[in-house]
Amino acid sequence: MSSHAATHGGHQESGNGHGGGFTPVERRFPWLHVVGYVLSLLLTVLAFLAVLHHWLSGNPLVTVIMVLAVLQIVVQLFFFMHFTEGHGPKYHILALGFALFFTVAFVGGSIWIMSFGDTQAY
Amino acid sequence: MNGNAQFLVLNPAGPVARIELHLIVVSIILVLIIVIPVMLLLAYITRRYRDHPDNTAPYMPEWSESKLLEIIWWGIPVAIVGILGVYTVYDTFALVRPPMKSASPLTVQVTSLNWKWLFQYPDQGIATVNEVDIPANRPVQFVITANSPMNGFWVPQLGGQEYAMPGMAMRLWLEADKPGIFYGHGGNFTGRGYAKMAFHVVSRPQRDFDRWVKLVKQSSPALTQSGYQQLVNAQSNTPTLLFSSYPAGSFERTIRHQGGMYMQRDLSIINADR
Amino acid sequence: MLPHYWPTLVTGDPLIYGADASIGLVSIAIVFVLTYYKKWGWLWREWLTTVDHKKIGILYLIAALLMLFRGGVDALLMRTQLSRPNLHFLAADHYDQIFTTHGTIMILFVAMPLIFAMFNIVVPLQIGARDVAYPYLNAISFWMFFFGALLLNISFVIGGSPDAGWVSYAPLTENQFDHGPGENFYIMALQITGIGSMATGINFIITILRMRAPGMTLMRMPLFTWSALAASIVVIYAFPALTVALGLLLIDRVAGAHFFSMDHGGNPMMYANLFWIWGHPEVYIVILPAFGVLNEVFPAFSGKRIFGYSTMVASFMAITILSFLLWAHHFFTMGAGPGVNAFFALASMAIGIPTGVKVFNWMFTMYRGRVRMPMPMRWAVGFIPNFVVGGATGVMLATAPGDYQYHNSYFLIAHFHQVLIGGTIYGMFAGMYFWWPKMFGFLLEERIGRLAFWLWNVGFYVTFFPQYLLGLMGMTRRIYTYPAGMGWSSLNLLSTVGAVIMGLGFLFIVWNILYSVMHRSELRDVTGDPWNARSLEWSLPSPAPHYNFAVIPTITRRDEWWEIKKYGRTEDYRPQPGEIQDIHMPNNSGRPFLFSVAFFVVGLGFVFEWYAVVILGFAGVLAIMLHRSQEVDDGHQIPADEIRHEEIALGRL
Amino acid sequence: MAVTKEDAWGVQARSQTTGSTHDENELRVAGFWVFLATDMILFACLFATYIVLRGNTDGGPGPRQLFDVTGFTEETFILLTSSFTCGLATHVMHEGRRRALVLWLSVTALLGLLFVGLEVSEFVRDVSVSATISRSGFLSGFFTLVGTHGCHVSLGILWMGSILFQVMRQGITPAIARKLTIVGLYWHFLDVVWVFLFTVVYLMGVM
Ligand code: HEA
Ligand code: HEA
Ligand code: CUA
Ligand SMILES: [Cu+2]
Repeated sequence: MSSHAATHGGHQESGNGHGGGFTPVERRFPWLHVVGYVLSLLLTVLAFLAVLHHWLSGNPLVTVIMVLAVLQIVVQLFFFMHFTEGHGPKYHILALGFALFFTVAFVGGSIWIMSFGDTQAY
Repeated sequence: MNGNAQFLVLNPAGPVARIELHLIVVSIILVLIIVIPVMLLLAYITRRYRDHPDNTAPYMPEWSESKLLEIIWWGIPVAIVGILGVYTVYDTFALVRPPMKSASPLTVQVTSLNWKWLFQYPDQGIATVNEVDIPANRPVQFVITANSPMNGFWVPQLGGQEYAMPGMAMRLWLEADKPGIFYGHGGNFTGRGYAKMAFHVVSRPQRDFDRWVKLVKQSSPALTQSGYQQLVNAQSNTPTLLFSSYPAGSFERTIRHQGGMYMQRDLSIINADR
Repeated sequence: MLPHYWPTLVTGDPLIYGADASIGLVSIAIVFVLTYYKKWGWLWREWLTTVDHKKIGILYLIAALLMLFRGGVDALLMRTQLSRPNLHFLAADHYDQIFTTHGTIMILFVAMPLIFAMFNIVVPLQIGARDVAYPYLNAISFWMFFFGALLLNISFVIGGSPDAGWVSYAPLTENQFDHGPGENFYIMALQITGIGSMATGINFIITILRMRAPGMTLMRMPLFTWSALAASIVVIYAFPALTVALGLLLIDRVAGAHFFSMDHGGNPMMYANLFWIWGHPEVYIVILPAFGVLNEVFPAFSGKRIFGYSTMVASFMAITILSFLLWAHHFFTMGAGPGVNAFFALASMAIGIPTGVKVFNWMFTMYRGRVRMPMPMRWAVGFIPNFVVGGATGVMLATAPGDYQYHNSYFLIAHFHQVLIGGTIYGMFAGMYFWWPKMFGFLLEERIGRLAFWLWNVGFYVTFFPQYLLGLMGMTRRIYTYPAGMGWSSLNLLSTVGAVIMGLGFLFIVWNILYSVMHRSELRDVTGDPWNARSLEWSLPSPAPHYNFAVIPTITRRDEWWEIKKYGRTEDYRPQPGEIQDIHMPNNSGRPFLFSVAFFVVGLGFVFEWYAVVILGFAGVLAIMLHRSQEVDDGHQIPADEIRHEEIALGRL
Repeated sequence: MAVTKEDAWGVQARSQTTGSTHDENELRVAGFWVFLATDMILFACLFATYIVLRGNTDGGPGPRQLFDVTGFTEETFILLTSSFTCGLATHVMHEGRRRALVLWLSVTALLGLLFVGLEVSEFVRDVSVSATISRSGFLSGFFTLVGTHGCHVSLGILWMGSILFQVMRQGITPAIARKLTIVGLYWHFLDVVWVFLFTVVYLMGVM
């Protein structure tokens, strides 16, 4: 799997929204999508196995399946959503980056606040 | 609550309120270090650089950068926030501990009801409404909850407030270091009767407090289970009431029922009091 | 079938009858005037279906001023009730409804539309664009706001207003304690407006990032546009939290779920948490554009560059990000633990640092300049002491243990009025006076304006300084009355007097506008640049033609227009006849209006829990969306000839 | 007024373009990314609420009693596959293959329908053992979080249907290419959300 452009001809144009000026590109086998699909299946199976076969437990398990979930985002973003491609300034990367940061802040912050100092011995 | 004590927050009657007042004073001084120069500078600049023909002040329309100046006004606020931050963090952690380590604390359980305050004394077995009596010079551990919408428990002269929340047992340490009657009020809006949810804290020397407890036990009626339910359901304000006893476990049951069972911390606070 | 709270629809309260009657009369009068002068078609064609950002901006402004009046009347009613101890002017229920609608209206239906008005009027002109990125969506935003506001405002006459504060904390707002339609009105009104606000946020982010004239790099962008970008960023990341908070509360109320209820495993504190994840950023949403206005006004009236442009940009971005990390300072007293309180206290204080940088930069913009004091500058200079004191008391509130003593007291009330009025409202008034000629082609008269300013300014301090003291005396907020003998009476009376002075100030602003409209020929702005200002919008005639720029300029530096003037190149800067080409513009559409009406129907359905009406409304929404999706709308071309004629008529060719 | 080409003011060099240089389609896709960012925050808040309420079962059924491993495994693989076929649809769209596009788009929508169907039947099963939304805080959080995702998917299906209709009528025009790109982004995004749903709600529920 080299660059997306190599596998997909001109079609990276669209990923980032250059849907306009439409001209069909020549046919290629959708390698990138197939690889993405296989990877996503793999990650999912791993997560399932880790939980159902009790490879780990407690916090380590949570950490592992969260990491697997994050990898899934990466797969979707790069193999299906063509996240980094296209012309022009890549403001959408910034937008999603912020969203990710605030997601962590809001979820983490809420959990921290709502635990009411549960772990705080005083 | 005589004339000179009207600025309740500025007239603390206990160590907690005093710590808070100290921080308030520190913060006022620190922000004034900024505010006053800003005001003076503003007055000066708008006067000096007014646009009239015979103004001789320099006019430099292109001058718009100065590293030095900018360092100054990033730097000074950083310093002030730094200093204030240290005080704040220190006091934040200090106030979760009892104000005075030596004396053994008194525990009072506080419940916000619509629209009155119920106080239960687990060690004395008595209960009061809209008045809470405490011994002076002894730390009091208020354990606060609500059997009503979220409220706040606030006695300005003794110390700042803590929310009274359904399903939560919140601990608030207060202490009065002199006898007196202190004004308290609900701190968070709970509906129609909220405006009249005032109560009084009566602080007396320990001996008088003990005598008062004895008196209540002898001469006041008991708060029965149905009486308790009536208080909860009444949806009205009530005058001050005193009870020689209250239904055992009503405080814990209320908290548990409303979600306390999910909070490790609540369970430990409730259990520690038993 | 009548709803179970049918009796509340026909309360015997004279206040409600009065409101009923006056709303009825005003509506009849409007219908009559429109019919008599045959203006219905005009109203529909020119305003209800417009997608022109300039007109939408004006609509926002008018709506905001009307809502300021409504919120102000609420304030005066509250202040009257509080002027003496133990008054019976308003009953507890009424007082509760009034402070709730006052707060809700002032924040969501005054402050928000004011900033959106400024965005719409100014941003496309400042960056050299023909319109916003999505003009159609822009119209939807306005009408969603409008019908949201309408929904909240009719609550007073049908069914009762919400009465649990503008924060609407659970579990007070659960069915258990509050089962009337009032809270539903609140929830649906805010949800509907919220959708509009989110769309505006997206619209302006893309407009600013993608529609700038060639050569206008980010670091050449006028600072008001930067503030609009910053505020829009805060909008899009904050509003979803409100959507969720209100959505879950609605599910609790209508479907009997247990998110925030007292029993069955609900967690009321989570509502407060979600609300403030939105609520704190919200207050920065409404202050950032005010900072932006000042960033335009100070340089313009000091005849000088803005001091420290790049630090201004840096501080905008710092405030944008920090504003998301302080929400818990609204509930220090919830006892989430000293770690939580310490973190959020430090973060809250830290936001004073980038804010302070702005204040100093403004002052050093005036320093070594030539300060003129027409109305916009007056409001801007009035802003500084007011906001600095308000910000300083904000920093005091941020010291968590200090806040244990201030929380929900009048000290807090004084803090936030100082930043909301002294900050947002002053800033927006500055903007209104500043850009008024660009909107309408004439200036607002000075003399009356100055009077209005002084009435506001004096009234402001008289109203709110006593409230700091009342807070320290232990007076809590949201109480409809208080006993004598607390020492609160005289300060409250003083505060009421101040409120009346502010009310007068508002009337003078209205008079100022009416007077200027009547004398518009004397006040006409023929130059297009009445203030000798700096950014691109002043290179256009006042008011700007509907296509904005006949030829999109290429930008070569900051303060482009100022530099052009400095080097005497204004003649070259006009469009040359040969350059003018056809201009592509979006079509008007009635759909945004109808779409929002459909949402209004959904809202009403939820308010009274009439699910048939909800389904009907959603069907309307869906039908309009499908209709839109099948449409091939490429807008229309304005022929070059027509533009040439128009530019000649404007004296620019 | 002679102005040279090198004029610093760019008066001569100024752009001849009109407002529509910014390709309309490109702008819409950019805006949609920003919309996705807001939707992400929406789900973040729902997740936060679910996590906070997760243990509050009020004596009613908890995740272990309720969640059916085969059920959510099926849902997961169906949705992952639909994300893949949606990608294929965009792929063949770029190649201008209308029939293949109609095929893959239909397959995607059908997989989506299957997913929603499974989810609905899961909900029906829960409700039949009186695990309703008003049973406990945990169940309120569960139904709302999973249901909101389900509503998003349903909307996506409707949306794809509308586009399918347009493809069949108009063929692959630039506007339709743009709409497809956007609905594709939406669909992949929902897949991402689901990955977190099955991780945080289901897997952590049964672990
Ligand atoms: C426009 C609206 C606005 C703005 C800009 C602010 C700005 C700030 N606010 Fe305010 N606030 C509100 C609107 C606003 N607030 C509202 C509506 C509420 C109450 C809601 C309710 O409960 O109903 C509230 C409540 C509120 C609370 C909760 C109190 C409580 O409920 O008990 C706190 C606590 O930390 C707080 C802090 C701050 C701080 C630190 C700032 C800072 O951003 C201020 C920064 C500015 C300055 C500091 C001045 C300029 C700086 C300098 C000149 C240089 C440096 C100065 C120093 C280092 C001191 N605010
Ligand atoms: C931008 C926001 C904004 C603005 C501009 C204002 C403006 C004013 N506010 Fe408001 N206020 C809030 C936001 C705002 N407020 C919020 C968020 C709350 C919290 C609500 C809550 O607790 O939930 C609040 C709460 C609040 C309280 C506390 C109530 C309580 O807790 O019990 C008070 C009390 O004095 C008050 C007073 C005022 C006054 C006197 C004005 C003045 O500036 C108003 C000036 C007056 C006018 C503009 C009116 C002009 C009209 C006329 C002159 C017509 C007269 C005609 C007739 C009477 C028929 N406000
Ligand atoms: Cu790359 Cu599809
Ligand atoms: Cu805040």
